[in-house]
Amino acid sequence: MRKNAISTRVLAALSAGALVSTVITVGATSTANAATPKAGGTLYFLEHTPRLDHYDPSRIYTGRDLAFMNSFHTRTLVAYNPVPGEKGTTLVPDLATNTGVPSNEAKTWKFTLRPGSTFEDGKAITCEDVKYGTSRVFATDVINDGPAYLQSWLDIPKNADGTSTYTGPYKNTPAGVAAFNKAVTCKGSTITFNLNKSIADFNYLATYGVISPVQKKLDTGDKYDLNPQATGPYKIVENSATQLRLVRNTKWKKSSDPVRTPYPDEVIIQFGLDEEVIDQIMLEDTIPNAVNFGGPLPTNRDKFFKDAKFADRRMNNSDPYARYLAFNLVKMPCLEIRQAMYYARDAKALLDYAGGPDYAGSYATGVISPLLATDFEATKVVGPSDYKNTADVIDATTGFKPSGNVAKAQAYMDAAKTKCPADYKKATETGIVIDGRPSASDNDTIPINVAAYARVGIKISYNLIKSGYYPTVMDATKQSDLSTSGWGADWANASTVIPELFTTAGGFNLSQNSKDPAYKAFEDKVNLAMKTTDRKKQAALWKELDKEAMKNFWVLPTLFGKAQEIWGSAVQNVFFWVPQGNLAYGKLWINQ
Amino acid sequence: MVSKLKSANASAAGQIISRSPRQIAWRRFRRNKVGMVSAGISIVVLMLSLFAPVVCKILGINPDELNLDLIDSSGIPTLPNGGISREHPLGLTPGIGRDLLANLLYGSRISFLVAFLTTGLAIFIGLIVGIVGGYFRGRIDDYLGRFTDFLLAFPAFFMIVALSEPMVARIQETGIAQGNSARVIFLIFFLSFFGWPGFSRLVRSQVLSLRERDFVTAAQAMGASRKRIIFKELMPNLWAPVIVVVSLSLPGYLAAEAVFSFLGIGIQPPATTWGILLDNARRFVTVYPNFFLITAGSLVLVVLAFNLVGDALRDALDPRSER
Amino acid sequence: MPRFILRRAYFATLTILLVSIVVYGVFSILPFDPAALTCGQKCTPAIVEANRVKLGFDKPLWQQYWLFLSGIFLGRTYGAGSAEFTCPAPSFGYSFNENMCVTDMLAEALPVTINLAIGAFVIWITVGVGLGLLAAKFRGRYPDTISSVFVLLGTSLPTFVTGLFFLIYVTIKWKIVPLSLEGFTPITESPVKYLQYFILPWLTLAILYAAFYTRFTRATVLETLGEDYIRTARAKGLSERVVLLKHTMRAALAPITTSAGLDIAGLIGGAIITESIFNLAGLGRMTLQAVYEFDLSVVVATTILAATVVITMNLIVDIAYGYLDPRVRMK
Amino acid sequence: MKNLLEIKDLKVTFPTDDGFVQAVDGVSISVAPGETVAIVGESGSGKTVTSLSVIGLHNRKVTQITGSILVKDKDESLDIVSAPLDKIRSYRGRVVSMIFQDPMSSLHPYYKIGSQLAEAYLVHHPGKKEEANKKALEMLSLVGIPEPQVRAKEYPHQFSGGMRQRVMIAMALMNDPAVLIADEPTTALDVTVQAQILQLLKDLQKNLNMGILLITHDLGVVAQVADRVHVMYAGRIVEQGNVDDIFYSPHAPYTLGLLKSVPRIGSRGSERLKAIPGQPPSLINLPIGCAFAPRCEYISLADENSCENLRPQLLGNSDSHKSRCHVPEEKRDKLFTAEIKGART
Repeated sequence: MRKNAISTRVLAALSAGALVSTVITVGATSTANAATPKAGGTLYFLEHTPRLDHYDPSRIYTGRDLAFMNSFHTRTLVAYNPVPGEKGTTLVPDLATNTGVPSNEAKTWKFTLRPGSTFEDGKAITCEDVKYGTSRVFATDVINDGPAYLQSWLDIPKNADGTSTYTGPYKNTPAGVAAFNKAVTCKGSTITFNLNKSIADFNYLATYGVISPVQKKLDTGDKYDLNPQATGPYKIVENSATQLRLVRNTKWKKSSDPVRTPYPDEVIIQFGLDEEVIDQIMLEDTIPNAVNFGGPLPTNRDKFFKDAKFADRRMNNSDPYARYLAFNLVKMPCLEIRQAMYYARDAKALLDYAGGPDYAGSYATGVISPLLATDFEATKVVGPSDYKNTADVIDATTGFKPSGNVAKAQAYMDAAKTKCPADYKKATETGIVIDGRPSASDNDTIPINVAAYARVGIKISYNLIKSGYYPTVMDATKQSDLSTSGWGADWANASTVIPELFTTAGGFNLSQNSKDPAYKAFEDKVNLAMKTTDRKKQAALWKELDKEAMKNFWVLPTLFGKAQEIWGSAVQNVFFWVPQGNLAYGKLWINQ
Repeated sequence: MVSKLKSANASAAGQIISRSPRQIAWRRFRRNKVGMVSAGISIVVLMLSLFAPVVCKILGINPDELNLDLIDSSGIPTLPNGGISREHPLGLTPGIGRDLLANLLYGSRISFLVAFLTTGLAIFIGLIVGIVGGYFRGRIDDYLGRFTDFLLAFPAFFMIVALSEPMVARIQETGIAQGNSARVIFLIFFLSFFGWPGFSRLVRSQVLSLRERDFVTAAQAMGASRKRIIFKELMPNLWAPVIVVVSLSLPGYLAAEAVFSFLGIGIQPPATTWGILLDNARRFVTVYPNFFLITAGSLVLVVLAFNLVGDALRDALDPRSER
Repeated sequence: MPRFILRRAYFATLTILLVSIVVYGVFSILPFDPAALTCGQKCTPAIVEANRVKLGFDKPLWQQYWLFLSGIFLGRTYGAGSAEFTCPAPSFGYSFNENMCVTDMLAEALPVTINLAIGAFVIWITVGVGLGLLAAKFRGRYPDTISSVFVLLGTSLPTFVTGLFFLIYVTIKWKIVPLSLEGFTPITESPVKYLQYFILPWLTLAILYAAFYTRFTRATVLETLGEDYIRTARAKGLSERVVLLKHTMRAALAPITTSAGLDIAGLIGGAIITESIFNLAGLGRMTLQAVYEFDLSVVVATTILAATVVITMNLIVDIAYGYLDPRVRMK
Repeated sequence: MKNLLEIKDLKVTFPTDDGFVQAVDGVSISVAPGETVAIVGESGSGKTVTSLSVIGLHNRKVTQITGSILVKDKDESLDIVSAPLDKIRSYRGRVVSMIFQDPMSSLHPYYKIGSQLAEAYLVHHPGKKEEANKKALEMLSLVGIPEPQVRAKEYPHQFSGGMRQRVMIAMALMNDPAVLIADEPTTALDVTVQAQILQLLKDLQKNLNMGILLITHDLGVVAQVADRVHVMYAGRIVEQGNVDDIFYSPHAPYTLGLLKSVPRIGSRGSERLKAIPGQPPSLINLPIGCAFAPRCEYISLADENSCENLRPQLLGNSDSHKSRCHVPEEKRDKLFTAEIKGART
């Protein structure tokens, strides 16, 4: 899954989250009513940001964008079943006729393509197209931002610096091409992926566009992002600064696609609207056939959720993200200070500010979200022992108190004073710097934190980074003492969480924990878990690792979040698509 | 009318009343009721801002105190009228419940600081360049004129928006200042950098016409030094136009600070400025219009007052523009 | 006259060139590494390096500038191998955030901004000059008072306040002007949609500028009314209407035109707030977005474009002034 | 009514920051056909205000004006003081024309000379465009502008100062007015050009039998063209008479002072010009007595304290020659005439 792109409003869902869980629909209302779906009409999505990050299937990585594009435009080898509830987490064949056949201890995966599927220009989709699509992500200078699993898993030799010897279809060496041709092979309509290790859940990656067909002769590299060839029921006819307009792809045939049921005639995302304006449109139902793509503003939540009028037009879900602040261990080596910072924090004030348990979620107990039901267990190291408990009392096991366990924090500070005086001095005199993104709603939390930490004599200040937040904080030299962050699983396995966040091989290690005394043992255990094919045993290991990371305070866990959805009165059949962590957009229809 | 005329005639018979231009201007200004009221408001606001800590102490309000218990889950103060009460004369800010009046007072300090320093710096550079160009003329004036024209060709607002992030980072990197100090420096520096050419044009044209006036010619004929001519003859005669421009550009810079904060490229929280408050207010405009009205109203009031003072000063100092 | 124009045009071109050098230079010495900023998830030094080559930042600064400049006339090729593509002349660069040639982005944004600027201009010049004239004619009486209230409010209300008010109340709450969701529609296609799209942004801008022009016109007209030749006109027995609308306006036309020209030019790049609030896909919004995302090529291109428009407008205004003022014309 | 213009007891008052200014106080002047009447005085003496009132161009909003200004147009006559503005307008440029001090700024810089002239005709003869253009060319050549066809298409800035004043005169005469008010018509011009313009005015007057009201501070000009002279000081006429009376036997100390302060060609090098001591008074708080008293050298000749306390009346032995002074006329006559002679020899 992906970093949490914090837009000015909710944490915009970044990433596909595959989350197997039953916890999801906390108070969610669904209008999965019995009425027969009607075709026709225009479905609007009202959005604040100026565009989606990417449209190129090889480059999409954020949950909402994936859910959207995969619902309408881009077909992948396998897909999540777009039905409500837990059933939605099951993989179903999409472009392939099966959900992948592993062999050789899951080091080899085979998919057979379904006949009759075409691109929007009518060309039949062949195995070579999928292979070509797969090759593109290796051209990291052109095709960036997508999930990087293929580069590390496909059986292609690596350079000394860890990059692949194959550099994609645009510019390459014969040796690299040969290696890629060996790793991905086509035989008739069957495509075979040869991996360098056992990946039991490789087929989950096949729900991503990184394994999807692209026609070589139509590949315009960077520019392909603007108008990629549709394989689903809709194609892009306009992609401008104000809207993305999708109309029916006449070459798409229902018979070749068991997953999608295209109801509206057109689908339009309207970009760049003021958030307040979007909410007002929703409140007034000005455009009944519109969905608020980003969710309501915090200020307007009560208007939607405390008014029975909106009962059929709202949804309040747990979102797939665990939010945390990553300690930069290079700059914050003193465990006691990190502990003090955890306990001194006024989590209650922050949660209340964010909307309280009703809207904002519950106190995090680790980095594995409860939505990852298989791998989740309250760590009982941090947070409440029962993760749903939001009462402001001291937890007997962990010592956590939502409004801050000042005494405990002070004790840690006192310990730090003697144990690591330099760090103590820094915390109390120079001040600790926290990386964050400037956003209207988050700005207000700064005074809350400043006040909370002052209770134990810790001084904090903020380094607000407007552009290029993640690239900046991922650069160890530019990262401050703490970095605000969030993470959700890429699919229903903590293998896309723990290794990503806490090992040097991971793509999102903001903790810089490789020098920590506890690191070596931790890494060994991660490697063991990765090899473990018994899902139950593996889950037990992930739970332990989550606990261990918390014990070491490599991060300061904050929230398991919630998200709200709002839509117009004519939008029907709205339900939460569990694995994508968003609505099943493709199932919406307009009641005209 | 007639009787008034008579009495005027009867009194002070035969005395020639002579007044210095300054006195005349002051008389004219004093008679402008709107100008006087505005000047009063401006001075009061400036004083309140300058002595914000004292004022807050007297009123018993604290800009940093959070009243999270008075805020509901949507961020709106739970008390009626946004919490306006004796403890909080203008109510609370939404979100975290800080005292609005205290925040307006403290926030105005940065806003005024930016506005005043920018105006001061821009005037300073404008005066130097304008006087040098207007007084020495010739090639120097040519070059300076070209340079001012060149700067005026830049889309200033655009450039400041575009340069904000990278330049602030640059300032921080050089270690001159960190955080908001760096942002304040950036704003003041760049606003005045793009602001002085306007002033310099005005000063230059004034100097050019003053130069030809008899008293300057006379001073030159008497062999007065350049320094003397510039400081004793030219400068005193520049103050009138300068004061007018200053009073009219101050509110402009005050509003500019708000605009940049509104766009998210100005001062950053937890500091408070009027721009930050307004940006905040914008988010709550439909649910908590009080906050928006009070904050926007304060900005409009101050800008209005400053503008009116500027207008009144111009009318008082420029006899041609009688009202 | 033609010599004068040529000379001015020559200097204008020179200034534009200089502006482009300065803008390019300023944005290129910044402490950010655009190559790193556009780097994806697994950001290795190799990828940063590849990005650098892709963006052209591996070359010395003067060479980058030269490539930029020559791109305007010759077009420019990006990428390598089979992913190579060309932004045809005039190329102002390529945005790797938007995956578009900057020229195409400009071509999309400019019509919106120009329509915004011109529509607002028509309103503000009509209202501003009209009110200014009224105020001058009825100086000290109630039309003057009303207009000065308008001037004060107009100049003191920030655009984001008026803009938000219009959007939230006029469109959404009161539904007076329907919300325009379809984006920019040329007037030739649908005048109604065109109006729906632009009317409130126009008003937002026009209120501010009309206030300035009311004040400006009033001052200019009053100043002109004090001129000797106006006395002459009256001495001829001309009616006040002719004196005001013919003799006075003719003289006030030159400064108003000058100022209007420069203000329109300023709007081409400066309507950032209005465009942001009303979600108009114009140049200002595009630039602000590019600033947020640090899309250097877009920022550089729009800044230079905005400067070019200002400089060109200056030139046009100078020439127009020559036609408006016979005293200048003859020189 | 024999006279073309009769100003009777004109009083003009307007407010300033410091109080009301009595700019003109009880002025009576008449102009007959073919006659040139001059008003002489320092700046601020009220002569320009008087002349502007005649054409109704004083600031109507703030000025209070009493008395009467009768202007004769063929059979009817109009009181400018009380007439409605529309009516006054129909007289402007047709019955009463005016030329101003500064020809540089008195012509509209943006319109062609020809059209500015034609406009003056068209105002009073609507629709007669061709006639207007013809008349414009005619008048241009009448005032001595060479190649009128060419010059009519030019702009004011292409003309020299003298030429512009000729244009102004031409414009003023477009409708053959009965009275021409010339407000310092030559002040802004070179001496040689000045002479030409004055000659032109004289010639035109002869041809058209106009009455001219000449406003000037320049006694030389007065001597050259005026038939009768009114000397103004502090808003009042202090002396009036034939040009000879004024120049050779001035009766008011102020007139004498003026005359003595004018340099003469041929005067001896050792002779010093005698400026009038002191400053003109502020018009806001005029002395109760003689306005000139503070500067007057001859107070001692008058009755004790009368100059300070009593306002002198405009009196004279003859109807044509009157003056305001408390010093008995006999005393003045001799003394002043002698002084004038002394100053001139």
